[in-house]
Amino acid sequence: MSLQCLAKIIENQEIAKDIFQLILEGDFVEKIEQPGQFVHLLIPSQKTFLRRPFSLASYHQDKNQCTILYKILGTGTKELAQLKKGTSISLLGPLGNGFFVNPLYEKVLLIGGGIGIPPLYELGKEFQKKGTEVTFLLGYRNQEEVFYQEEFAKLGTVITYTEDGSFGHQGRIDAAFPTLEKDWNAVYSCGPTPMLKAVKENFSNQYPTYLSLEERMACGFGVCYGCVVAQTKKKTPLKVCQDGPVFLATEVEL
Amino acid sequence: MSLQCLAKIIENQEIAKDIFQLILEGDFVEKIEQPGQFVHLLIPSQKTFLRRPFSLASYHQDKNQCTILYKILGTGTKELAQLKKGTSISLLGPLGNGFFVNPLYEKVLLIGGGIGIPPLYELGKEFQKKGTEVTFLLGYRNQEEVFYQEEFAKLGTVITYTEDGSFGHQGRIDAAFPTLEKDWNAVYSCGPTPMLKAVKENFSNQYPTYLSLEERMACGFGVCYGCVVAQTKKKTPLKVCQDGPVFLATEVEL
Amino acid sequence: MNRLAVELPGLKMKNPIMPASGCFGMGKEFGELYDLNQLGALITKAITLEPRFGNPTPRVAETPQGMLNAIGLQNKGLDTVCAEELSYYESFDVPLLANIAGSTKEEYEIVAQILSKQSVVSALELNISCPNVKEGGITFGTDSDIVFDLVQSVKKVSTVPVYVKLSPNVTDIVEIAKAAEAGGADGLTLINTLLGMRMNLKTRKPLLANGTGGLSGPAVLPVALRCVYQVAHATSLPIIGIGGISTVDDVLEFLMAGASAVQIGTANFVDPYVCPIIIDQLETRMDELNISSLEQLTKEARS
Amino acid sequence: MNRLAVELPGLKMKNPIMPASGCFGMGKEFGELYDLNQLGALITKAITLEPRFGNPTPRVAETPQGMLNAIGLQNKGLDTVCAEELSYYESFDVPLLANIAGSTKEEYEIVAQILSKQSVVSALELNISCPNVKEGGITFGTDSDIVFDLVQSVKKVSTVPVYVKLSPNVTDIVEIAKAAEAGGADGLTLINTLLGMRMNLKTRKPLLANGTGGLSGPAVLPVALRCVYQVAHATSLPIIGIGGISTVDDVLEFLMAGASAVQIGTANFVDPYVCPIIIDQLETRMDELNISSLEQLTKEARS
Ligand SMILES: Cc1cc2nc3c(=O)[nH]c(=O)nc-3n(C[C@H](O)[C@H](O)[C@H](O)COP(=O)(O)OP(=O)(O)OC[C@H]3O[C@@H](n4cnc5c(N)ncnc54)[C@H](O)[C@@H]3O)c2cc1C
Ligand SMILES: Cc1cc2nc3c(=O)[nH]c(=O)nc-3n(C[C@H](O)[C@H](O)[C@H](O)COP(=O)(O)OP(=O)(O)OC[C@H]3O[C@@H](n4cnc5c(N)ncnc54)[C@H](O)[C@@H]3O)c2cc1C
Ligand SMILES: Cc1cc2nc3c(=O)[nH]c(=O)nc-3n(C[C@H](O)[C@H](O)[C@H](O)COP(=O)(O)O)c2cc1C
Ligand SMILES: Cc1cc2nc3c(=O)[nH]c(=O)nc-3n(C[C@H](O)[C@H](O)[C@H](O)COP(=O)(O)O)c2cc1C
Ligand code: FES
Ligand code: FES
Repeated sequence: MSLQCLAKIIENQEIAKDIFQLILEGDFVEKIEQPGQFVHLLIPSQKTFLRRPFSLASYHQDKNQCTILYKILGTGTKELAQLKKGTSISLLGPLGNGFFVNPLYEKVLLIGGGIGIPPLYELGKEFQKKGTEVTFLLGYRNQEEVFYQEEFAKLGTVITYTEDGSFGHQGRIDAAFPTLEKDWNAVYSCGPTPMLKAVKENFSNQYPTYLSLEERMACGFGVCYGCVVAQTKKKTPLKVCQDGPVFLATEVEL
Repeated sequence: MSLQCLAKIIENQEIAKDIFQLILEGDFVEKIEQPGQFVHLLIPSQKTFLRRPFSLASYHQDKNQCTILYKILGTGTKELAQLKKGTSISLLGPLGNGFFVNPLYEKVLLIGGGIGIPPLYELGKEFQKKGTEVTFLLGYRNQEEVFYQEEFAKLGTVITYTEDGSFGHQGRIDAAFPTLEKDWNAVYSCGPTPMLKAVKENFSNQYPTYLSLEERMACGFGVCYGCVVAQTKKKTPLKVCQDGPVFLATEVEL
Repeated sequence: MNRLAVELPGLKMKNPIMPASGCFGMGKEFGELYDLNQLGALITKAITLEPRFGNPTPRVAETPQGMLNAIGLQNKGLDTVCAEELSYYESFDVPLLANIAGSTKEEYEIVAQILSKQSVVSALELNISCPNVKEGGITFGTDSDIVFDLVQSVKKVSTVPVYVKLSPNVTDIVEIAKAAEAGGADGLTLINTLLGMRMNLKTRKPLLANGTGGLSGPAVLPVALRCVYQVAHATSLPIIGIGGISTVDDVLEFLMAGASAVQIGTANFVDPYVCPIIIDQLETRMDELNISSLEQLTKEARS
Repeated sequence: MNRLAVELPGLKMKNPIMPASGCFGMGKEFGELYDLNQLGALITKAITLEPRFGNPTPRVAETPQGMLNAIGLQNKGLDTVCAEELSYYESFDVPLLANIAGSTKEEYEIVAQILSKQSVVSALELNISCPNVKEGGITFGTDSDIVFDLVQSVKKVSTVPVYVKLSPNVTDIVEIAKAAEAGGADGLTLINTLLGMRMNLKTRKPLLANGTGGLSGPAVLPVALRCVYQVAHATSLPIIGIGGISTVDDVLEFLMAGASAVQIGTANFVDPYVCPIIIDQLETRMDELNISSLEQLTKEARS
């Protein structure tokens, strides 16, 4: 089966300020193996050239559909937001290695920041299916950018921070760390690099800690060597798109 | 009023093999002054960059609409043919100096070849309105590419040639020259350069002969100096987009 | 205070946007589309001593996000330009850069001397980088000794500031820039076009009658930015950045790379209103990016 | 007779299409997408004597119809490549070009000597044009004396044909090509990337961690075609054309400019199937354009 296909846009709607929910349909959905994998979209615009990577926020293999949540940040996402329902878009994927959902785990902590939050949704769903108790620690810039609160609430405990305090607790996510329980089987995180650094520092010597990294990508499938991250104590770098995007925190240098 | 606008596509349909009729609507139509003027279209595609020039085949100033007939020749015209009715396209124009419709003329000859034929349609209409007797000498490659025969027939006498003889007379247009009447007030022509050369040679020392020229264009309004043609006995070239595209045959060197 | 204003030798500009030589004709066509007083400065098409016909057609070709041109310096020649064309610019309260070219040093000198005496001319721009003429043009711009000598000679006869427009078709643009600086240039314009070609699939020959042509448009933007950055960090001359600009963000990238002002060329063919549109958008975009003033931005970039 | 077949020194290709070094990894990822036996030839990512980490990230950036990269020759080093990676290519019945780089002449010599002894290697491609490393790389490729000396030295120790991959970042590519020819090169690959830059509007610094990067993709196609055309008319070496190819028409333009075969790089990132797709389209397009054979097309172009 080809890694490349045309995916049909079922929905493409703003759900919070500059944050869109994109539902795509296609046979590629069958091939998704783990939450945390991503797809590489070719946005049909004169203003872009390379593909753009987006994590899967959720997928329904019975319906051949998956959901992506994206934020308008630059040219490509701005153009993506213009695409109408019913049109098709070239998709490469699913790509990368996602989160391993260990069925033995009883209690896990999922930490997400900003537009790093989406992949934690499917991860939470998968853990819920296994009967694992899930706590979400989510950080947003402000109330306007808050999304998916109700959806997360259905999956477990949700602790929310906003930088300006306009929703939930006020502060950055690491303010919550001292207040959390201490009996996690594992910690999972996705978000901006400073946040991932804080997560690594705080949790990785106590719990298996998994981080989903972001890097600027060209190919998305391991052939351009554009998206590397240094390995702890090893000389060869790892490729975020192919070896990751999810890594054990102790394995990579941020 | 701006020279640039969004024109709405009212129709974009194949009318002969690879030949499309494009109807555009917009306020620019008001500003059209003469048959033989052209518009410069920005085709919204990743595969093109510059605008593409197309002659006006007809216009209806009461309806704010004009018609362009184009042939698929390369990337841009292929992409243009994809555009759906209802969408809008960036248009620069009307541009250039077209054919002067002298109301004193009683009998004129209009010679067109291939995709140079379209501007002669409006020219014929304008002459008909003035009561001038019009004869069209039209050359096509073959029957498949023949278009607008009925429309032309309503305006005057039509003599048609195809290169392979599959429609009308067989041969190139110049085969007809010796057979034509000799009492024209003026001759008008648009088509491939070899044809224009033959027209110039045969008619320009007997009748005022007007030629509409084609050149590869960048700007379309006289600022890049890309589309020039040499002037007879003068050193400064003329710009096809701004001084033309219609010139007196004796004025330019082909 | 005008946050958009920038001042360069001879060019007191209310904003950093001016058109590029050869992409703006002699101004008139654009003057019919919008008020040229909105622009930071105006510019002429290249002026040579004698009238030039230019190259045979096809002179232009399309490329991915760019175009090739081989106009070949078509212009009416110094005398006719002075007699017939310069007066048009007098109706605008905007500085004028006169772009000049030649086949010999002497030709540059004569043209520079006469043009710098015209009251409407605020500064000269030496085009030593045209890739489309057999003599002079780019050959002047690729040898640092010739650049030094030419600039020095032109400076001697010019009574207005002299900008030197450099070619990117060189192994080391910094070396050429330093030669121009040593020769006394008051500023640098970079870049002119990259040397390129397209083939005609039907004839199997080069598409342009001239064979090669100059590549411009968004495609060349990263090369132009690199040249500006390298030169901004190796000389202290003010730089007019040019090459592929078509958006307000492109303009800001050039200033962040060290340019003091910019020129916009090919983008005018796609959207003739691109210059006033960008000028209009500048302040809002500066606010979004916390940029207080454009002169300040350049200063930071070069510090 | 196979109308698509082309034969170059050491490379008997069933069609003129091969991937470009650095845009195809070490082949495996593409081998999972399609049968690599369809290709005219295979190629390795640059191999250096010692393992290289490459540059810090960001290493890639987008540009209009192009991209910048500053990978910096990341690879596992000669020994590991020979021990672990070359065997993969043995399963294909297609010639292999090994792309090699180094910081010193001696490094190039050792790598060339050892790689040319590997039975799977059909020919070497000397990368003397990488703009993204501090030592060696492009500095080797911009001075004709160094090129001559390096090529001569590598030729002495190589037992397979040697292609020299040239940089377009030079004043006169013909001079460099002639130096490679004089040094004994069996063929030329042109072009490597153009030196470019993008700025990050938020940090106001260069976007790539390395500052500058190499520009590739459709944007550079006209520059690449011009280089191929110039060199094809000034040397008699076979040329592998590269730079911005993404369609079957692009391939034909390169052959019409004088190339004998082509490499496809950046286009693989947009469409990983681009090589087999183009191979598939070649014959139909040749018919439409009345091209009897590709070798004939190149021959005509260079006569
Ligand atoms: C594995 C992975 C998963 C991602 N998942 C999501 C997601 O679920 N939702 C979401 O909104 N965003 C996600 N991103 C980030 C998203 O790819 C960028 O926001 C997007 O590419 C920006 O494109 P742009 O054209 O709008 O921005 P521009 O700045 O105009 O893009 C220019 C170039 O920079 C690259 N780029 C810019 N910002 C980033 C970034 N933060 N990370 C990587 N490349 C960048 C673009 O891909 C493009 O090549 C993910 C990134 C990666 C690597
Ligand atoms: C004043 C004028 C009026 C025209 N009127 C018509 C018309 O009514 N109907 C019609 O079908 N065609 C007309 N043409 C020709 C039409 O502009 C070209 O066929 C069209 O630009 C080809 O674009 P493309 O992208 O399909 O071809 P490509 O070959 O892919 O185009 C590449 C480039 O070459 C230019 N180009 C290619 N062929 C020509 C050509 N013959 N003339 C000018 N530029 C060319 C294109 O504009 C473009 O810049 C006219 C041309 C001019 C100058
Ligand atoms: C059609 C055309 C004509 C040009 N003529 C001149 C000229 O006369 N003098 C000059 O210095 N540069 C000339 N140039 C180069 C431009 O001024 C500019 O340096 C180049 O196009 C890059 O900028 P851009 O990408 O914004 O077009 C010309 C460019 C084009 C496209
Ligand atoms: C990500 C990337 C990595 C590259 N690595 C190499 C390399 O290792 N060796 C080399 O000779 N060229 C390398 N190149 C240059 C390409 O082989 C090619 O010369 C250039 O990209 C132009 O071709 P294109 O436009 O088809 O990509 C690299 C290019 C890219 C984009
Ligand atoms: S994006 Fe190309 S290797 Fe990861
Ligand atoms: S197309 Fe620019 S002057 Fe005619």
